[in-house]
Amino acid sequence: MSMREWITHLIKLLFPPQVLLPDIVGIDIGLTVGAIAIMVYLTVRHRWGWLWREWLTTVDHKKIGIMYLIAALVMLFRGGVDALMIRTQLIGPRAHFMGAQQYDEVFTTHGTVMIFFMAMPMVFALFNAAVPLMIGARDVAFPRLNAISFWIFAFGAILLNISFSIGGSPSAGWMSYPPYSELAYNPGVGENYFLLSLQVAGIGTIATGINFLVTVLRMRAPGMSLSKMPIFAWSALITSSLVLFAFPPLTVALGLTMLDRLFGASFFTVAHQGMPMMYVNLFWIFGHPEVYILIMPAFGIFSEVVPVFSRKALFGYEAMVGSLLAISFLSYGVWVHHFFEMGAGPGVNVFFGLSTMLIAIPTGVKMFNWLFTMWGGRIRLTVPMLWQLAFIPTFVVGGATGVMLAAVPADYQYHNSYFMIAHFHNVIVGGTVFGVLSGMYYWWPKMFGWKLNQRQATWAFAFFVAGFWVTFMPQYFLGLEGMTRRMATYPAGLGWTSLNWWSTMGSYLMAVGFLIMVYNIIWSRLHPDWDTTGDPWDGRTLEWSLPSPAPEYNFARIPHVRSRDEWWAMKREGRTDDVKISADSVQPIHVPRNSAMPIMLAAAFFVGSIGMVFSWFWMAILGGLGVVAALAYGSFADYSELTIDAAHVLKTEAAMGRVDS
Amino acid sequence: MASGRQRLMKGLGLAVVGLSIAGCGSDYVVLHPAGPVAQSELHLIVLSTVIVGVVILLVWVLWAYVLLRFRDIPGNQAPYLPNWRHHRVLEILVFALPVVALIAIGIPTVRKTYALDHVPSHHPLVIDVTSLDYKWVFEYPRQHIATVNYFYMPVGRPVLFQLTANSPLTAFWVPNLGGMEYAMPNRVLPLWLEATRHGVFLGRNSNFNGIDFWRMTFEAHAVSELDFHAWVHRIQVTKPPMTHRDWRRLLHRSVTAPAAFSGYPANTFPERATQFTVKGLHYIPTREP
Amino acid sequence: MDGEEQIDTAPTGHGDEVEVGFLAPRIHAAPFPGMQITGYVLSMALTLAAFGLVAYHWLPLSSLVTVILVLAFIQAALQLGIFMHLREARGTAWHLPVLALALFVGLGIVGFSIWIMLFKSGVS
Amino acid sequence: MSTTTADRPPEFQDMHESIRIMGFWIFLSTDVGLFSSLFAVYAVFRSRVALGPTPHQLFAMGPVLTETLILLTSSFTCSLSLYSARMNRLRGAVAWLIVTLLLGASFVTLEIREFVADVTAGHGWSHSAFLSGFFTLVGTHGSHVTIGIVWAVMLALQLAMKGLTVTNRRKLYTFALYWHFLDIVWIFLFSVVYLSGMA
Repeated sequence: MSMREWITHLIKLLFPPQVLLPDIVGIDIGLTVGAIAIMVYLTVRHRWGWLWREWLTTVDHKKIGIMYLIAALVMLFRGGVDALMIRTQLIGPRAHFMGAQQYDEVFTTHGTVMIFFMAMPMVFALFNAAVPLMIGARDVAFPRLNAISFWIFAFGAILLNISFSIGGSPSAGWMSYPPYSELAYNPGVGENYFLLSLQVAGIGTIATGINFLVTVLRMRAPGMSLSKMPIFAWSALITSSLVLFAFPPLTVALGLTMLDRLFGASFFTVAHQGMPMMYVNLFWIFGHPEVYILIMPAFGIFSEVVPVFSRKALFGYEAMVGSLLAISFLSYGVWVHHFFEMGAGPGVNVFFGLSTMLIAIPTGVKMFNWLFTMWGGRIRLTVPMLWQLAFIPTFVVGGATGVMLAAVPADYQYHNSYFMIAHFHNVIVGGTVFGVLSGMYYWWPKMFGWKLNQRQATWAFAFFVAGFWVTFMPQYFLGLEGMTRRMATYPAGLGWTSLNWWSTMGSYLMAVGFLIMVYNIIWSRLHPDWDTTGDPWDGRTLEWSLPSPAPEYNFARIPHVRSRDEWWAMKREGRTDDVKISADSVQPIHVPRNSAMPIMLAAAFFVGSIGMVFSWFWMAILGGLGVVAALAYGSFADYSELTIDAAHVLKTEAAMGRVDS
Repeated sequence: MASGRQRLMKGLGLAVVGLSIAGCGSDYVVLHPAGPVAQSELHLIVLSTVIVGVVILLVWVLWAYVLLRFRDIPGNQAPYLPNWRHHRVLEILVFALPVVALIAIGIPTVRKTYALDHVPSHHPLVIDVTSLDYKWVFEYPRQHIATVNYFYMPVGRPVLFQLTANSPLTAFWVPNLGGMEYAMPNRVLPLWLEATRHGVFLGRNSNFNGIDFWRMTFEAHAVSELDFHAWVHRIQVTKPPMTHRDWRRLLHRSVTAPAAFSGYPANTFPERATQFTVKGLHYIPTREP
Repeated sequence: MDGEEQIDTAPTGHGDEVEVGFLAPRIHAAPFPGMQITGYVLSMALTLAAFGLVAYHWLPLSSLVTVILVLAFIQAALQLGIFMHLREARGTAWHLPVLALALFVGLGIVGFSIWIMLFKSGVS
Repeated sequence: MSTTTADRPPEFQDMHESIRIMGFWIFLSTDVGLFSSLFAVYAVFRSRVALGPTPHQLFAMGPVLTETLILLTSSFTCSLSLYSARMNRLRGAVAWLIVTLLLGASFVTLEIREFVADVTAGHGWSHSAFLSGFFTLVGTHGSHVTIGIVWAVMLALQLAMKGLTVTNRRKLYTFALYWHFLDIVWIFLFSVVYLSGMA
């Protein structure tokens, strides 16, 4: 028996076929026990009040960022377990680790969770953690709306995640193409969960988009013109503008499907001349900008990380900004490349194929500009930089295969095959995930005040990246062998066996990497390496001029920005005392008050959504009334701001040694 | 740890070698075209792979060079240019490089897309294809025979497939013969393919449509013109015609074995969108005889 | 307005920098709502004109839809300019480029969707 | 920072309130995306009438013209409300706001009556893709107007309770933006759906 067969055999022994019932019961028991354990802990330690005051009602962007990060990591775990289940199922031909129905549910939640509830919140976590500090602002433009966004997202995520234990999981794929997602083919509540959770989370996302667009445009410190803004702030601005116009078509596509399912409309049904392709069209009007919503922040992060760890100014700042703008503009006009096979005709296909290829130009410019930024620098192999260094050779493959997919007649052979699966995992994992992890390690000291152990983090990195290559590179070849996505299993004799086996092994390596990452976080929390300087990386932008973590008002004195990498310039020109305040000039600072309204509003959305999922319309109406009540309360309540008096500010700043004597 | 890493590297190396050897195997259906459509598509695949391969290689080499030369280690003699942020020629070059690559890929893309939109024959063999839940029905309107999950086509003669579905969206794909197209309810879409060599080619639905999606395959038999006519004749003589009862059985959600019929009811292939109705889980054409 | 002083020294100073070009804010103040009345009369006239065109078949069908759409866009511009004080802002009128983008994307969604859904595949 | 406060309309004098107005403009631009998508659906589905009525058979011009004129008038009264506020006339502002919301309510009432008549005539939205698209597009606008009415009621209450405060001026301004925006959407509905359908 070869090693490969032996491992496959072992997996089959460990996971006998059709273990559907025990695993759901197990998860339910786990959830219940976990929830009880947390509640007991909070009660014993008298932490309920602390949790409510410090976290659940907070409107502080830094804390909201941390909550987004925790949610994203939990969802990464969930989506990752789904991925492992998928890969285990495909380890060999006819390996019945689970039934086809459960397999369909698992790949549906894998896609949905990873895109909407892992990648998006991870991006928003970093926006919240870094953008206001970078642009020298006391908070985002609409702090309470920011909290509303978070809680609506969180309850949307909960809604999707309870589906598999209450009522049934969605199983129509993360795109949920009708008519398969319609009632006739897909009875039960699983699909309703999908529609409602994305709809609710989408509302939160649009609000975040508005918030950060206005924040970046209106809340910058004096002197920071657009051309002096850090690239990450630019990417936040552009990502937000993509969110604004990408999410409404999704809202419509999901909403119309919901009307079909719950109220008997005929948009995408087979009968009454419904037109399923219109859903596909609307979905990808959203879907394509969405992938740029995910990748732009990664581009922004790398544009911060590379100069810092190369000790060198960013090469071609104007070209970097211009290419971000060009990519976002082009991304609105390429969506048909997701369905060249619908017979829209050569004119449409050629137009959208060529517009897709055009995106490679600004993206190529960015790749080379990062390399030229490193050229003539002094590259430090810290963990954020390692992720960036892994990103470049990985992402260039993903981008290049993207160009190959845009060549229309070639796409007729790639579409829906594992070639395409490999491509988009190549860009989303190799681009977005590498990017947000780089950003997470980069801003971690700023968010928490302590650093993550570099040695452990490097091991996590090594396993994850090696696993990534072993997982996804074979999938390109599987596509050329004719294997299509979403196959619950496959027969022997098609030549797919060994590549699938390698791909599965790679996914296990990635899982090991993730476990080390979690261990790294817990270990580093127990053995904290405090960041006392506030500037652990010798940074360039304003957030590193603050102590770690930043005080709740961020800046005691708003800096007056003179150059592009202001903090770097301050350090070089010996102006670092500019960030200190003098005892006589301290002024009271107004910060927004905590509010219970956001979490209540989101809870009302949640109740209403449950009502819609199960067609309990009394409950849906109740939830709707709750939403109106929360909004009315928010409108009538007098939200005078909280004033932090000058003495307190002075004390806080003095404790951090930031007062000029 | 070191030995573990060595083993990992060895495994990786083996994987790469294995892949390149397997690359020549006939399992790579996309790389082994049996007809002009797949041939044309393969040509574009190879062309684009080579072009983007050059770009990938360039980036990899530059990346490795930068990484080796400009490390922050004591005694590094490489120049340190902390304020080097612009270089006109370089910036034009990195802009021009993708432009050239894209022109090289874009022009054949446009030409092939238009070329593949025309059947190179006035008298193609017409096959009406209906995808039902987990099975494919092929109807030959001129020969008036129908088959399930397999069909015969003559070598050297273009075949025009008219695709529709009386089920969720599916996609028709025979990798050896050429690219796929959706089969969707409420719409009939044309796709032409041609076989230039004999053989049995595996086709499948590539678009997820339910739990037995992965079993929704069919076989395309490419035979000589003579054999094709003999086959048609055999079906016409030996097989019973498809009854409405047979059709209704096909409409059930199920996987069925290949079958053939010497005729089929007139309204099973819906030419107009209004002919689709849905009643529960079963679909029936409105115009019952 | 108790916070007047704090607000002017507030940390959001950048937004106050008036930038040149079409993003510079414009403010109109008038002692009599003349603009509003003009806007109302014009919008009524445009609506009735469009209605008349359809009800009395004053134009051939081919150009009718175009004319109606042009009238609709004129009226939308009126609403924006007169009733919605489009160019009022504090500092740079950042909402203008966003609205322009919205218009661009909106027209793209409608126009492209119609084009795509024609199913012009030519094989036959 | 050179502009003096006197140059600005009252809604913009407070920095935070001016930021909120901008945020509301951005929100409206996302609504442009929402309605564009619905218009796209309607445009594509227009001819897909199945066995149901065509646009020509379905639409009655009289009530639609009345609805349009009512909504245009409400847009005018809404602008007068904002004008009064700027002239520091609290009573005028509240009175015109109430007129606006009454006109809005009569618009919604007429629309509901039209819908009810269609449905009782057997033209419910499940009969064709066209009908689904029509009811959803017009209904989405109608529900926006309904939300606007609820908002106007709350706003009138707040104006009556607290007068023309900095916050209330901004709220009135954003409400006016919302209301006029719905008017613009209706103009396109009227042209694209009704007038083109009748032609």
